[in-house]
Amino acid sequence: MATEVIWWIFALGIIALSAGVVFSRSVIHSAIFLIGSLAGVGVMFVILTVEFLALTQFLIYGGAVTVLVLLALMLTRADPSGRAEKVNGPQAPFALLAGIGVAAVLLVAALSTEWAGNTESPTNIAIEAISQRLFEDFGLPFILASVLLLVALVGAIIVARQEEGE
Amino acid sequence: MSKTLAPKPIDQVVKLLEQRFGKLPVAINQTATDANIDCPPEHFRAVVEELKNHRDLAFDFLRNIVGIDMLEEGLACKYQFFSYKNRQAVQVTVLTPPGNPHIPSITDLYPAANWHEREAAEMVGLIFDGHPNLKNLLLDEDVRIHPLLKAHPLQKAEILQGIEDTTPGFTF
Amino acid sequence: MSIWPEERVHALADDGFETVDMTINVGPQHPATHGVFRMVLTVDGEKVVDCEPYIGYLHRGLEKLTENHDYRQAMGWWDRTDYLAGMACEMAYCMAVEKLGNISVPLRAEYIRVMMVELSRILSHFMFFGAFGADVGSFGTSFIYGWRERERIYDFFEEVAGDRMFPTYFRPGGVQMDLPENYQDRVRWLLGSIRQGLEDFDGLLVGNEIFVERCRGLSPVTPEQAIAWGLTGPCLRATGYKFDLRKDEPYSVYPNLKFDIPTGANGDVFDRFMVRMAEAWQSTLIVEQCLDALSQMEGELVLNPDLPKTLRIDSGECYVRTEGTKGEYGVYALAKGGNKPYRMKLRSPSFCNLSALREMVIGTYVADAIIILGSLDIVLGEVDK
Amino acid sequence: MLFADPLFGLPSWIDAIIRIVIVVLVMTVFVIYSTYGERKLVARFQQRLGPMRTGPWGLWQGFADAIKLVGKEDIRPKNADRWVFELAPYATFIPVLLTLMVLPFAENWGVRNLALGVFFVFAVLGLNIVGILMAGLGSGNKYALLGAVRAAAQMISYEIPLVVSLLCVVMITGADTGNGVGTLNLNTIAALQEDRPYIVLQPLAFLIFFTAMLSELHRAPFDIPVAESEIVGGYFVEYSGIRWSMFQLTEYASMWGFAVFGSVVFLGGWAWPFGVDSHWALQLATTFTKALAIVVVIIWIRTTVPRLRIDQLMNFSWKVLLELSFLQLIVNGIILYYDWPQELLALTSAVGAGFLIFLIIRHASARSTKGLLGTYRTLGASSS
Repeated sequence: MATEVIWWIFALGIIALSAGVVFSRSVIHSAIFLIGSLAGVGVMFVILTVEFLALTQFLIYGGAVTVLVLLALMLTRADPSGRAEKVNGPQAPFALLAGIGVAAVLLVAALSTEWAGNTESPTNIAIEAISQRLFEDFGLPFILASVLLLVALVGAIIVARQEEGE
Repeated sequence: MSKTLAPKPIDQVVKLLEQRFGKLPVAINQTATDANIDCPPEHFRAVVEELKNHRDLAFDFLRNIVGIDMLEEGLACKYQFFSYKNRQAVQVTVLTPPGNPHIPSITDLYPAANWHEREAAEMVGLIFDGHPNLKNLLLDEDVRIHPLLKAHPLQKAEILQGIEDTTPGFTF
Repeated sequence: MSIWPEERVHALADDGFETVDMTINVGPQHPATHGVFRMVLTVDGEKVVDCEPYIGYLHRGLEKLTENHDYRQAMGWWDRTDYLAGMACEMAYCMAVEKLGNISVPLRAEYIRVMMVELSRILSHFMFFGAFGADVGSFGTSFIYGWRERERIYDFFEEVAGDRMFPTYFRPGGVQMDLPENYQDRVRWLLGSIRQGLEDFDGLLVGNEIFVERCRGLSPVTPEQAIAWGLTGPCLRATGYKFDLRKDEPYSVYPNLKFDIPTGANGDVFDRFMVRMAEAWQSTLIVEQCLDALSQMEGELVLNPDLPKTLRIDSGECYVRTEGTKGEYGVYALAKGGNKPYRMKLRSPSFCNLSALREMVIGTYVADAIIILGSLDIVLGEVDK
Repeated sequence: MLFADPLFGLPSWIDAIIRIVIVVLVMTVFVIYSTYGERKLVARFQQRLGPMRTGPWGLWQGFADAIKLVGKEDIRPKNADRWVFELAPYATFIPVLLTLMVLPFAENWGVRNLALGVFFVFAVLGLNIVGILMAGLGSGNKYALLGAVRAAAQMISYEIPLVVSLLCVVMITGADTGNGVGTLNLNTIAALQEDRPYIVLQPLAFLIFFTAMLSELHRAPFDIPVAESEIVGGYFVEYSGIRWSMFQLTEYASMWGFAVFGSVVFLGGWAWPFGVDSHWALQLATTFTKALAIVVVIIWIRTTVPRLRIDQLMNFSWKVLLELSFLQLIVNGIILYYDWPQELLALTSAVGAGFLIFLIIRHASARSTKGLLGTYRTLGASSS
């Protein structure tokens, strides 16, 4: 019961924060709302007792991605005072269309899938099991994905360096 | 580079200058410390270029610029030059006529002259033609007083000129 | 060598990104500006692309005040130019007045003067070491190290002249009064602690690889650039150019004293620091020789007794230059009769060194700009007159 | 999840709240006294006395400061972004508070004993940057903005060596637990060090951890985001009163948090040298002593070392620490895979640590800095 109440509180909170991302007039506020909403998703994972996923959510989305977003904002804006800036341009209707489309796809997918788990008594997956899966059962794809990311990283650096050199 | 040369006596410098500038309408004399060239503003550039570029003179270092209010004689400007190469010093005095305080700037020859000229300009009201940025340096940017003019009072309520509302400024 | 053009000297780094230049205002109230100095840095990320210095916040009208005061009265104002080494300024002022009025100075007074000036030089340099360490970021420890020796020298000054920072001890024609009784032991003890203090700085800062890494190779200046920009003193000598007015245009009793002129090699920030370290050490040697000389002439006069109550100088013009603590401290004096100078002008080394700041900081990092400013060792009392 | 027994048999969540309150209160007192202690210690390094007036030896100075700060006016700049500005101190403080929740101060003395303790600590610490960025962006001040950019760049860079150096230790726990599977549980990691702390096996990893920790804490010589002589305090330049003290609280709390964390992972925590069966008071004292030692070293470094420049800082992270930490990871992996003796681990890591120290010293001595003053110590030695 208590879990359910907390779940609902956080679910509504996430929706409110996501609305904040879309509707706030300042880019900075949007980014901060985004962090809040992603952290809320992390809390949802905690409620589902998948701590590893929750912590990964915090680390990757809360810590790294949004920080990069904020950093990029800081370096590229003319006005460092954080004043409101016009974010809605002529692309707004298309963005709305795309958003509705994505939401519809997700909804259809969510409703039509036969979910295997059980929210009444979620199973606690130990980190040992996850690592077993990741490094033994799916070891090769994992390494291939890592190599792909590394290549992308090095490529990005090379592209950036070349532009600087000229 | 690091050899220590003895400073040249003043009379030798005077002799040297007389050889170089004998033809120009300049007067060469000496002060208590240095040789001095009295030079009218229109020949000033030529004199300084000669001072900087001639091999025997080679005055590569501008020490100081002094702006002086000579009352009815006009505004004077004194330049102290020094030659690291030949270890000799010279002072160039330029006396501008009253009402026409224009002197050509030497910032292109001596970058060090920049701030000195700005200071002389704001303090006594000299105008250095060709200076890249003749704004006030020590005084407020919008103040148009020349405090080192003899006519400027020392102990009175000063009205800062050039500011729109003429409220009294600081009282000393 | 550009001559302060209005347009940008360095084109903005075109790295393909649409980044925005930001202007940062440093000062007049800022821990790094050592007083009330302001500079506006235009930065691209962390790189400085432009720098506009603003001075004059401490302008007290020194020259106007001097024109309106008696020769002896005005000396107090000159103390307050380089307020870290008041005696060195008094020396230049008194020499200018003596030159104008043809006043002779007793030999004992000359030795006392030189000793005091060299102690002032040590004072000023210790302040530089401490403040520079703080600029580089050593959290005040270097500051306190510098303060320890300064306090001891100041205590001695207080005993000699009655004041610490603005002693007004010199007079045209000598010094105000003789030294206190135990000055020989006192100063010799002082010299010992000064040398210990220099060793401490050598260990704390020069022995630290981060300090060296920050300062080496930063804003190297060639002798030609230094001369063109008007750099004098330790900043010039750091470039490797051996020029010191005490040796090259000797005045007072400096020809009788033996000392070396330390020079650097690259003219970078580290050399400026090291030149000052070595210079402070050489100053202790000069003070020692002065003490030896003074012990030979105990009881002699220290003030020219033939001077009238009011100094009146009919006419004369001179430009007296001394090796101040920061560079060439020059005094231009013009007398036209009466008991006041007609015009006196200070050629302050800090002012001229600071005018080269813009050329030095462009292209460096923000943190380096602070260090370069610190390495010029400016005193705002002297810059703003 | 492993839970220690709830206090007095209370429900789990009431027990958690009680523990949190205790940790927060104790931490506040610790922070107040560590500001006092830092001032005293720094004063001694600088041949001063430090605070002496408030109470005997100035012992109440910390409380006096705290009261003064609480009573100060809370200033918000006119062009600050109101909510961002006001929430930023809390956004920095909460992650640090969360890290304190998993630290074992003695056996099972902590708020929670998570199976993913190590991972939890650095996942949550990553969120710390958000608060700093909020402060920098919301203040409407360029110094603050510059400080925040520097902080973000620095913390992102140093997080990688930090994490990798911790992973080196986590790998070794796999050999110690017996079943070949390592553990991320801080309590277990401490208990595994009953015989020898992991610093013996991994001195290089500890060096890397310590350096990266200094950087994450913005302590000298990595205090670039708050550099007083350049950007006068960086991201918290516009804060005053209680909000400023929140930042101070965060700084010192995270310093203690990191110190306890480091002592648990590397110095044996509560288990070494008195064993896992020692009395809880002894265990607490052991942890405290080790953490205190780390804190004192941090302050010691702060008083003596100048600040690095931002590019030197980045170079050091990406070109030295990162390589060395990955090298350590690979070497550990090889040794553990072939089940070679643990002395080999200690040996290779010690060689690495020696190499790191050698790198730094050679860098300094190659430039012959000590020569110049020596030349001018006597008369005529340099006359040409």
